[in-house]
Amino acid sequence: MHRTGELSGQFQTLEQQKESATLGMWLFLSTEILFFGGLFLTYTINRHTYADVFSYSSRTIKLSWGAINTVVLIGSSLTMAMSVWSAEVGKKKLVTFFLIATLVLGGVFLGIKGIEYHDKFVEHHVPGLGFDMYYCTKNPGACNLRPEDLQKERVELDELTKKMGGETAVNANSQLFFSLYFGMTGLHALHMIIGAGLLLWLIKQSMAGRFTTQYNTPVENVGLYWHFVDIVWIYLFPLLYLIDRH
Amino acid sequence: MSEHIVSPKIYILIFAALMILTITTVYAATVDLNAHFAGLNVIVALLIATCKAVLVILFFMHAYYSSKRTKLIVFAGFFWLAIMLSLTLGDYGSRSWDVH
Amino acid sequence: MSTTPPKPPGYQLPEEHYLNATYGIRSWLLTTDHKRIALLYLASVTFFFFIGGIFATMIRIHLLTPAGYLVTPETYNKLFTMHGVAMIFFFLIPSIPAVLGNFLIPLMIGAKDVAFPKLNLLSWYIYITGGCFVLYSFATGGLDTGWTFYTPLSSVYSNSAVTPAVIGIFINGFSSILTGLNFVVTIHTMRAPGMTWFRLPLFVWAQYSTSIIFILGTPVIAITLLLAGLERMFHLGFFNPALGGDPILFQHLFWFYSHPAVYIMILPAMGVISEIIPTFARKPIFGYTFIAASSIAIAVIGFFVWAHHMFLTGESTYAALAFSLLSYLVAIPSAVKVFNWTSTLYKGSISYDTPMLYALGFIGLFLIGGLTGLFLACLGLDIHIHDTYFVVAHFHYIMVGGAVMGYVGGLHFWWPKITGKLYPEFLARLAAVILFVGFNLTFFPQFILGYLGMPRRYHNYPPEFQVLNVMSTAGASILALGYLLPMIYLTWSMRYGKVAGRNPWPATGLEWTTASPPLTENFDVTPVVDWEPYDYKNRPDLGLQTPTAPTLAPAHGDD
Amino acid sequence: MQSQLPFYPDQASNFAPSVDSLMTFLILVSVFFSLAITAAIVIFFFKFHRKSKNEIGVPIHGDMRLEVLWIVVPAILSLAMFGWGAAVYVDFRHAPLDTLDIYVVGKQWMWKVQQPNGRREINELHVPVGRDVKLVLASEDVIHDFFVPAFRVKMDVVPGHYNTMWFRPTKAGHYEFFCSQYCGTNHAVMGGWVTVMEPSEYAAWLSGSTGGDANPVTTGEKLFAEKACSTCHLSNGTGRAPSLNGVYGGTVRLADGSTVTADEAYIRESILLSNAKIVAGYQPLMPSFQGQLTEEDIMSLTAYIKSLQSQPVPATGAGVIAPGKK
Ligand code: HEA
Ligand code: HEA
Ligand code: HEC
Ligand code: CUA
Ligand SMILES: [Cu+2]
Repeated sequence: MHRTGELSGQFQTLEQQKESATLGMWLFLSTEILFFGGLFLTYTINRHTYADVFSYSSRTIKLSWGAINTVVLIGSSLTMAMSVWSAEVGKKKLVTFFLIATLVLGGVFLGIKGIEYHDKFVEHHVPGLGFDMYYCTKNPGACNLRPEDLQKERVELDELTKKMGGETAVNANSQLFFSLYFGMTGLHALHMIIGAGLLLWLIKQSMAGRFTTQYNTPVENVGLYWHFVDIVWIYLFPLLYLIDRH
Repeated sequence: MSEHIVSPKIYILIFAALMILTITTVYAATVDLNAHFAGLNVIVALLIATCKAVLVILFFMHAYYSSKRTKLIVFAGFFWLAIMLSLTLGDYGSRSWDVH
Repeated sequence: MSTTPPKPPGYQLPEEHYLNATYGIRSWLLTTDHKRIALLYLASVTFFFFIGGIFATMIRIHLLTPAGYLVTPETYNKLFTMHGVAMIFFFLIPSIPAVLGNFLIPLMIGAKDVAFPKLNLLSWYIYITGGCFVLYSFATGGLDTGWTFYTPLSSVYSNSAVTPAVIGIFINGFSSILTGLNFVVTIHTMRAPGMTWFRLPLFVWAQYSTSIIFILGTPVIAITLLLAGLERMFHLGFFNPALGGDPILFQHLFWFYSHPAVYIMILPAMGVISEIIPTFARKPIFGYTFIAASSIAIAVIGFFVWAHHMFLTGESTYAALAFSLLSYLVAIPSAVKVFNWTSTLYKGSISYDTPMLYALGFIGLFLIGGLTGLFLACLGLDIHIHDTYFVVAHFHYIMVGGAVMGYVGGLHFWWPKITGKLYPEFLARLAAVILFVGFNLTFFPQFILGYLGMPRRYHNYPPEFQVLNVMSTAGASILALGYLLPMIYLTWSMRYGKVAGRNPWPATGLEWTTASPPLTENFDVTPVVDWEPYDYKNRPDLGLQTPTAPTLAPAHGDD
Repeated sequence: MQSQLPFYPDQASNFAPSVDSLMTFLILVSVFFSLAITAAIVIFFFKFHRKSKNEIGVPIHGDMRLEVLWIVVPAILSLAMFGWGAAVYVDFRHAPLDTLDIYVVGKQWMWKVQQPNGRREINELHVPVGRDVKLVLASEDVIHDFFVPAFRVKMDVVPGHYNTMWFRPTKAGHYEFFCSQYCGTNHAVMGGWVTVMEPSEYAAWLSGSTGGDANPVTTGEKLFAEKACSTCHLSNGTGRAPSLNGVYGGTVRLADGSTVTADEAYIRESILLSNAKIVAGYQPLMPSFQGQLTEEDIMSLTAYIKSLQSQPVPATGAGVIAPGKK
């Protein structure tokens, strides 16, 4: 296909330039796999060692938010893919529309994540900030838990405490879970924020009508990145939210 | 690189599949599969996640239509991850095995 | 036959070249020219080598007497830690890739620049930022964890400035990743017409393999040190057993990168040697495909052996067996290289030029370093020699005797290309010999010390080890002199050296067909390659005699 | 402390000769390759030295047969090194059953040693000649490493985890041991001396001053009652928990179908992380004792559980004297 756009000095042809950009993006994503990989390994081993505490801690996160966010994020992947398609077939208006849709969905995701973080903050489940798994059961008024949830938490927590031989052990090990939870979702959120920045940049160019059938590599590459971030979440969701819901 | 334009139909189909898989995984988590086979819950959850990831990579990211080189890079990324996970977990898993 | 018409060796500098194209500090700090970026790196890695070298000198002086007479134990621990960190992360890992690789890859494949010049400059800035954090850590309290940062010592017990150091290394990792990414893309997409994969210089193959490790290994150390840093800052417990974490997991993650990283350090040096030897033997390299393939093999298999650093941590016996066997497997491609280099000398036309001295010295020292790697990979022996001076000797033989010799040899080899000037040949040969002698005197006694049982990272030691330690210190002072010389005469030659001309050796690579120093755009016209690598016979443009001896038939099966 | 062979330290344990012969083998292989390659380089260097300024070499591109040769020969030698080394290592990692067990705790920057009868030492270790000795290693803070060059043995001492190492001293004498894993400021002075004694002397030494030093087994027994272990673990096996008699050293079948060897590390894990490995046929009822026991408590409990064998470990030096078999 014939391409247009600005040719940087080091390249001979636009095809070469596009090929390089795409190859570079894929290589970058392979780096990212290993970057998250270290966290996944740490998670796996600790989850195996502290299975009970991890599944209890996991149940204190709200499944509904996680599930909604999964839908939102996959939805944003769809709109991202659609904007790539729009660029490829030269529908300039649609490109902008889908890019904005993606950005909005990304924003919703981050917003929900914010709510979840806030809940955890209120419940004193944030490592390093007065971490205490027993905070809610001891200060029922302080957490916005439904009474039946609180009751359930009490029962489960008591059982766990007995099993673990004391509150210290429960706190130490669930702090590990939440360190990993915040580490993994935090790093993921950071990637989303960077992605949102890239989207803004694309939207600006797209509004200026820069993306055509011959020139759309930036949309494509940001798309690759965005889908990758989606994949990370696809694994985070079952690992962090779905450990032991039965 | 030959370019292949993936039609919106396929995207929507994939999206639908992803949604179904999401619902399945949430549902599967609420069923006690471990009773049948230790660890089955995790295995199912990860299998579903992997299906989803594969769909995203192949279609949303066009890997299915891309050059061998691109496929190789994707493969390499996951292969290296597999090296890291499997050899490390192999150490942990075989600690209590007896020698002789 | 070359496309550049044979010119009479023009022994004058070109009117305009990359060094004098523009002037001023901004033209350097904002440059996107890969050659200038290479020089930025040259200056910065030399700086870190200097820092690391000063620490090394203090270590050796301190160890002159059993009680240690220079510094307190705390300071001694900081010295070897900062020595290791500066040398590994900020000198040796970036040295050949970022200096010679940056300078040469585009020239060798006939490109105008790397694929992403701005990213290339960004890599350097990231490196500098990381370096600043580490220097800040050195200056404010130092670092006393060992370069391996084992937890929980580093994350809980150490009182030194661990956090900035960890952040610095974390940041620096992205410099490696971006450099590796840039190289892979450049090698894939920017080759000149006719430059097929099997016409690539072996240096490029080596850089390609190194880049694989950069891309797939570095992110793991980044995340690992990030976790250790978070653990320290927020009292989390990933690797701290007191909070339920697992220190062995840290070691797995650390070595998953850091073992492959040793191949980041040696592969590029091997690439340099593969260029120097055919040039100064004036014949094609023996077994091109085998050398190229062994680089890739080392890069890949190198990822399967990391836990040979952990044989005695309590890792499972089965894992130890597997990792030991795999470590032997990775030794074989290295052996293949050594044998091929040696065979290249057979029926060559060998000269004594300085780069060749370094190359031959490299083979000998790498051989000893590599063979002693086999001792360490041997499970039964490692029980005794793990964490003794035997290990210290092993890795200095490979890293100083191998990688640094390769780097210095490469600097000499391409110095005429980089600066357009020749260095004083006699002084250079003298320095090479001094380095070789000083090196062996410094590090050979450490093998014996290790076997006798002297543990590493000791600020004092039982008196019976003194003789060997004194020998080592004596060697180190000769070694320091050996490094001082090139620093002086190379700097001197930039101004006063004889003009080199395009191809002083002469060598066969594309980089030698352009002016010395090259133009900003590298080549006046895009070169077209129609010769095989290291082919002296069919290169009349080099002005050498055609062989009188009957040519042997090309090898069975090889290329 | 002077050795006969200049480059070999004293040989004072069963492992020393094996490690030294292994060393000799590797040195021979290395010397062979070093000499062969150096000789080739030197000969080629002079023989094929450039005769005239413009001379070029003979273009030889390679030789498949040679390539195969120098892949196969090193591969075979590698396998030999691996196999031999593996044999020594497996032997080292797998302690014989009937050992004299000594508990060693490392902490910044000292070693605390407890003999089977409870006698304590600091930075000293007394062992009898000819007896298989097993050290159970624990750390209170960072990673250390117990290294006795004359025995050619070392093992990391990792917090949160038991490692064991064993050896059989073969020569009476006084040998230095070191901490060989960097552990902070005074790493270099965290060492001491191993005294290898004739069995009778050792027995005398052991019984010499038991005054005040509680026997780990009796301490463990007391803890077993105090921590209410005994309420579940009844010795006749009728309780909610398995009887611990004879557990140590045997093979335990777990609920997920796998089996483990009940060594010190397993016992430790059962106490601290009781739910990680569930014994087949039992419910995961046992509470975790994480964070409630000191390293020394755990060691005493372990010692006590180990003593619940058909023949209890002698509390005095009496039964210790029997020269080790194997
Ligand atoms: C550039 C750096 C570099 C390189 C290339 C290597 C290469 C090798 N290393 Fe080394 N190593 C280090 C740097 C390096 N190492 C460092 C820094 C440490 C210490 C880290 C720390 O703890 O601080 C270390 C530690 C180390 C250990 C851990 C020791 C311990 O702590 O107990 C081991 C164990 O297996 C090991 C093995 C090897 C092996 C088998 C190779 C092989 O790749 C070598 C292959 C080469 C050859 C074998 C030579 C050529 C062979 C022939 C010509 C023919 C003969 C061949 C055969 C018979 C097979 N190394
Ligand atoms: C690339 C890596 C590299 C390089 C090049 C070196 C170079 C040297 N190293 Fe280093 N070393 C390591 C990597 C390296 N080292 C690592 C990773 C460790 C382990 C750290 C740890 O345990 O955590 C280590 C540990 C280490 C120890 C062990 C410390 C211990 O365990 O207690 C010793 C002891 O002798 C030592 C010595 C030397 C010496 C004498 C040199 C010499 O080659 C240096 C010579 C260079 C110079 C001297 C500078 C240049 C010279 C001049 C500019 C001339 C003017 C200067 C003077 C006159 C002073 N090193
Ligand atoms: C509430 C009951 C209970 C208490 C109290 C208890 N245990 Fe247990 N213990 C069990 C049960 C049930 C098992 C078997 C299931 C399992 O492996 O967790 C077990 C298993 C073990 C095992 C593994 C035994 C084997 O056959 O492999 C050891 C060792 C052990 N306990 C030691 C102790 C010690 C030491 C204490 C006290 C500090 C203790 N237990 C306190 C119930 C208990
Ligand atoms: Cu304890 Cu080193
Ligand atoms: Cu290694």
